[in-house]
Amino acid sequence: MKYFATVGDREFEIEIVDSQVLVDGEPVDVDLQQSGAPGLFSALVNGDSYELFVENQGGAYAVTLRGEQIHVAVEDERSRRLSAGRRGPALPHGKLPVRAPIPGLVIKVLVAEGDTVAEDQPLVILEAMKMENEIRALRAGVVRKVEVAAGERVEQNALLLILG
Amino acid sequence: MKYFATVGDREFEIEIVDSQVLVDGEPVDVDLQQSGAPGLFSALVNGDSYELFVENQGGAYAVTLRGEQIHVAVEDERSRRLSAGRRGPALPHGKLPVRAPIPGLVIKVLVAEGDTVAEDQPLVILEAMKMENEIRALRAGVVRKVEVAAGERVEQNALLLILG
Amino acid sequence: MFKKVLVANRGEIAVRVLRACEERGISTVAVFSDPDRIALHVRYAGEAYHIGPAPSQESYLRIDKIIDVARKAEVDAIHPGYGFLAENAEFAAACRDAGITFIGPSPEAIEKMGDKLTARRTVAERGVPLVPGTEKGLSDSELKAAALQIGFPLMIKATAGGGGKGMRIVHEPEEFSRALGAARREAMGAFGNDEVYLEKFIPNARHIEIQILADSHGHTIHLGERECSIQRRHQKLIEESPSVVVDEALREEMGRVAIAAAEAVNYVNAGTVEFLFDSKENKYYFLEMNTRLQVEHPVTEWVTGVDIVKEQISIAAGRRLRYRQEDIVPKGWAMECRITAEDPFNNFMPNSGTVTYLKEPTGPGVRVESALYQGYEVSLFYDPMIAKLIVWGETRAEAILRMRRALNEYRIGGIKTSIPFHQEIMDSTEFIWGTFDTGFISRRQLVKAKHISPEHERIAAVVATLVAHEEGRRAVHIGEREGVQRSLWKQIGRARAMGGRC
Amino acid sequence: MFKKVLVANRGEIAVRVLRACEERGISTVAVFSDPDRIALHVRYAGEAYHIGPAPSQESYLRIDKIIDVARKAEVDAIHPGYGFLAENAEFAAACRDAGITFIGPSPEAIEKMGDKLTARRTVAERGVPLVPGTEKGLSDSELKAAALQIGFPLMIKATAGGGGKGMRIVHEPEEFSRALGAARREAMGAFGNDEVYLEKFIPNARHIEIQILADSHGHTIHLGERECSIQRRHQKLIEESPSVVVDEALREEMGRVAIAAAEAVNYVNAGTVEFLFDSKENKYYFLEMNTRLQVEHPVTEWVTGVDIVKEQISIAAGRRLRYRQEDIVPKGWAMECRITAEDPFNNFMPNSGTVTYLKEPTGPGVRVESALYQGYEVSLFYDPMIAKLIVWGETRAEAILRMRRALNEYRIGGIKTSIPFHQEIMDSTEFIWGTFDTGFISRRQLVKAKHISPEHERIAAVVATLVAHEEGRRAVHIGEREGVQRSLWKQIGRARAMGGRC
Repeated sequence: MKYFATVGDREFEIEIVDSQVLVDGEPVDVDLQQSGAPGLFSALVNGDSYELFVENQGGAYAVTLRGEQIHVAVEDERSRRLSAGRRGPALPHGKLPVRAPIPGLVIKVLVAEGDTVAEDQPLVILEAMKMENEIRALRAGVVRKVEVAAGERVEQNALLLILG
Repeated sequence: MKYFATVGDREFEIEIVDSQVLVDGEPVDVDLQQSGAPGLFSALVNGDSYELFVENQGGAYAVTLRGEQIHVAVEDERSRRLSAGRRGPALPHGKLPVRAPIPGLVIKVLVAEGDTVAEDQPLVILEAMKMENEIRALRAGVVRKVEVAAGERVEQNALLLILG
Repeated sequence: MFKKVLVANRGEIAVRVLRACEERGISTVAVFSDPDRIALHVRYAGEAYHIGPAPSQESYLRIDKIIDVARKAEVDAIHPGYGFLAENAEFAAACRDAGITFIGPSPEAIEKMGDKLTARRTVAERGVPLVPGTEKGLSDSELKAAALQIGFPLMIKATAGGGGKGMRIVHEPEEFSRALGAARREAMGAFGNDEVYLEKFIPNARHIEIQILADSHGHTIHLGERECSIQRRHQKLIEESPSVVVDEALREEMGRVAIAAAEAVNYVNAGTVEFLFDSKENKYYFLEMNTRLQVEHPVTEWVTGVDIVKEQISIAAGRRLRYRQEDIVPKGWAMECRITAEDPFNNFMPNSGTVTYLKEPTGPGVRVESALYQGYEVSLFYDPMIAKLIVWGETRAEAILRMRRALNEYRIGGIKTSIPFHQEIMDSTEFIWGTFDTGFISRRQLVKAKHISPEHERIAAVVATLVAHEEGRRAVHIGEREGVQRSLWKQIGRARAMGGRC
Repeated sequence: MFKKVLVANRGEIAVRVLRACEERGISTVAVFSDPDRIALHVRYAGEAYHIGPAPSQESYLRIDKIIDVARKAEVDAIHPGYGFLAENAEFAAACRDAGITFIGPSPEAIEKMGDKLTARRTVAERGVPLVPGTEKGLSDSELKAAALQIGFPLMIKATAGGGGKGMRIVHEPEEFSRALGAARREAMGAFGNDEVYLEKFIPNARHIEIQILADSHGHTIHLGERECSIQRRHQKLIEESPSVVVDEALREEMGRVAIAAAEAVNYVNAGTVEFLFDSKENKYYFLEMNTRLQVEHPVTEWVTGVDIVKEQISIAAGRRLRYRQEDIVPKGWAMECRITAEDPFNNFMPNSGTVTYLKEPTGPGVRVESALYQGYEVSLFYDPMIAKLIVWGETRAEAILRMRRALNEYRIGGIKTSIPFHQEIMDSTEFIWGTFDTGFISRRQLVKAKHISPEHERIAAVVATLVAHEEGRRAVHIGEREGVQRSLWKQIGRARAMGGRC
């Protein structure tokens, strides 16, 4: 089976056939073993040893190894073909809902509908447990809709606004 | 529901009715909570706090609290009535298979069929990993059958002999 | 000695105090709020009692409920830990009234040191150097005159303030009037009180504090300094003892000054005198005195060999200090990282969740103070600090290398923590050289920019794909689920890996 | 300094050495047998290579395979840990031949100290006191004459012996001839060699050993003593440093003697000189020298502050010792319990199984050296020692109290361990008073007889019944299984427990 794994702006084509792993066409010796706890793995790759922590964060995997956290989006060939038929790679285009990571009080909404925002630009200031937290844009885009106003209390995961 | 819990030679009659626990007819305040791991519990009993480790060892429970390990056999009313119909309390009477706790080599069988043995009396000497281990009688009884002989290799859990 | 002690706290510090009691053969009582029913401090204690719902105001800050439990459980003494009621004079007084020993200083000492301006005045009489500044309650024109005397840069601070609100740094005399007006308005808005005072601003200052111990027989000693300059938004993140900028002579001098500050309020208990340290001028100024155990006490414990919590208990029981000043000979270097449930990749956003996997570092020179366990639920009701990692080394270099090693070993699954942030600090040359100050963190780039090796990206991609592949298969053959435990990809590349290089 | 080191071992000691390498910035290579594929030492190392099936003879003892991996992975040095190939002169020589540094002494030193009689003769020349005894190879009549000279009680020991076989204690001259015959027959049966020698038997002897460090520049120092008298079947179970029977003067003297013993074989590396200590006569006798790292090295590390493994690496790299003898000033008291996968309630039967839950103790003064993890499978192929628990206290009393506390906190689910045994020892007055000797364990009652409080029996009965009740319900309503996670009995007695006392 063929997969496409995306890390930042790098893409790897990974094929798994029986007991063989090919990365961009090259065979890789990899021995991956679960290590006694869910999400914890031991990998031997050409003799190099890694302990990895893998968490499925819905759509992408957060992989922690040797103190580094790396986000990997994995798509298989079939869903790649389907999404290509629509509008090119599935990520990071399309609508992006911005949600409250913690329950709190909206102190200020820093953007308005129609604003163009850059990656990492603050969008909303949320007060939680006496601390002010900036909710920032995960990527550049246009503010399609603002769902909250200053003074409003929001639950965890409440929709704050939609980037398009 | 009514249960009989046996610890050594003490027996407790324990009744669980809705949200009430009665021990020998007396109500006990007990708040028992699983604590994040299978078998690990937190109990508050009239304000006293205990962390307990409970392992079902098939028939009896091994309960570890504050450094003590206590074996509890639990029987419900129904099975008590059934076993009473046969021959009194199920434990520790009846046939008792003595098994090899580890794989090894039988060095010596110290008893013969028909022998009467006392509790804790050595029955078989088993060599494993270069150490000689005495397999002792869990309780007094008569040796009904001897299944192994000196010089024999046995697997873990292999039947060594039967006490009756 | 006490027979039974109640610990009026939660989290790692409650466990720390319970351990000290157990090691002294003292029975223990814990209190807990709703979400803390299976917390480690509850399971650790001999007795545990519920005191209310999650919000601290309705549980861990409820003096009446805690005194009530203490009475019913018939304890001799209460240890407050840090935070919550630890510096609450009313609580100390309530203990006294109930005939229960408060393991801490007198209500009077707490009060005197609790009010910053009173504290300044009190210690100044003993010759403790203060940051040049004004009293409170001055008019605008009086403040202006004082500002010229103090010199610039200076700080305008709200008397009722805290957390940086109503605070202004003024660099030039021309800016002063406008900044004063703004600070007064902000203070009025935030605290309903527009009173302000002035303080000289010391750029590139370091935070150095002295640990003291004082018994009820008039003996006070110090246990040397701690360096706590690695802070973010006035929250300490990394602490160490000793400090690279304090030599033997300065330690002796600052120690003497700290003892004088404590004696100014007839202090009894463990306490910490905090100083602002101007490393350019090699001058130190009294900041405040914390009349309680500090979060960072373990670094001092490790270099001095003194168990500060046991000593607190001893002192409260009326015993004499077991040490004279000359017995305190620090050895080696200790360092602490505060592990918080915050996402360093996302502006330190506090996060909640359940700890799905936990493996704490151990081995030589490593100590963990933690309230975590597998299944622990991080609650947003309480402080995001969930654990402390402390290491000791013969030298500062060894301590840093050991901290890196221990951080690498730390596995906390299910929640985001500050561990990657600490790893970055341990790798930074500024930290390694020891040339930092309290502005260190705010000047640094976002952790996001961290360089990830291309080889690690490739490995992560392969592993994530293998996991996705297996998850896909499991979704199809649900019946196989039980059997796939730990040898998921035993075949894949196994023969090759073994045959390959050896 | 080395760039890459291979650790030719498994378990806790492999992890210990890997940590030391990581803290020195040295890359690491692990080797593993089939069952150790996901062992901690494999996951911890930078590289890991398979060297064979479970039996040590086919993996961890295969010199050829290990040298092969070392060559392919291009390591500069090999650390052997303890056990396996650590005292194998052939292995040390094979490393030398392959141009790889063996982190240990020379093959010659290993050989000289490996043969007990050669070792005795070599150190005796340097004035090291020996247990009075004979050479090997004497005739019956020569032995009889020697026996009368040595005096009774004495021991007859097989030259080829080990593990107590062919060993006889003789109390009276009249018994001698008969015992000699029996010992010779037993030795012939067990080893095919009936050669025996005599040694004075010292009743109530203690086992005291001196840790030494020797560099390749001719400097040898000692790090004080360890007391290892708590043994079962000649296996050490509990070790401490210092020893209650060694004072400053005796430490100095035994240290000097140990250094002389090491210098007798031009020793380079960490090493341990073991003595039999007759506390009645206050005399010590050379037993043997271990030419490697000891299991119990951490207790010495903690009281002296010296990282012995890092020092071994340094010495092997040709560096000078960083310490002079006068720099070694022991502080406080350290103690170690060896945690084994043996059932103390069942005659220390070794047991296998999977670790279902693990929570190691931590907090002040606690160090754990362990290869355990949740999911670890205890294999009967290897030594049953699975972890070491080490504590430090200001005094011996504090160390014991802390050890009790730490043992109480230790949770290992799924397998039986020696923890309850250690708890009993820590509670025994003989141990607390320090009046024990190497016969301590064999004289003790079975752990089985331990008193269990009636109240705890009642609580265990209630909890087991509630668990059985819930299991019964689950067996019926299988569909509910997912939801019953942690609040199984939230209702039962909850309202009462809360309303009851507070």
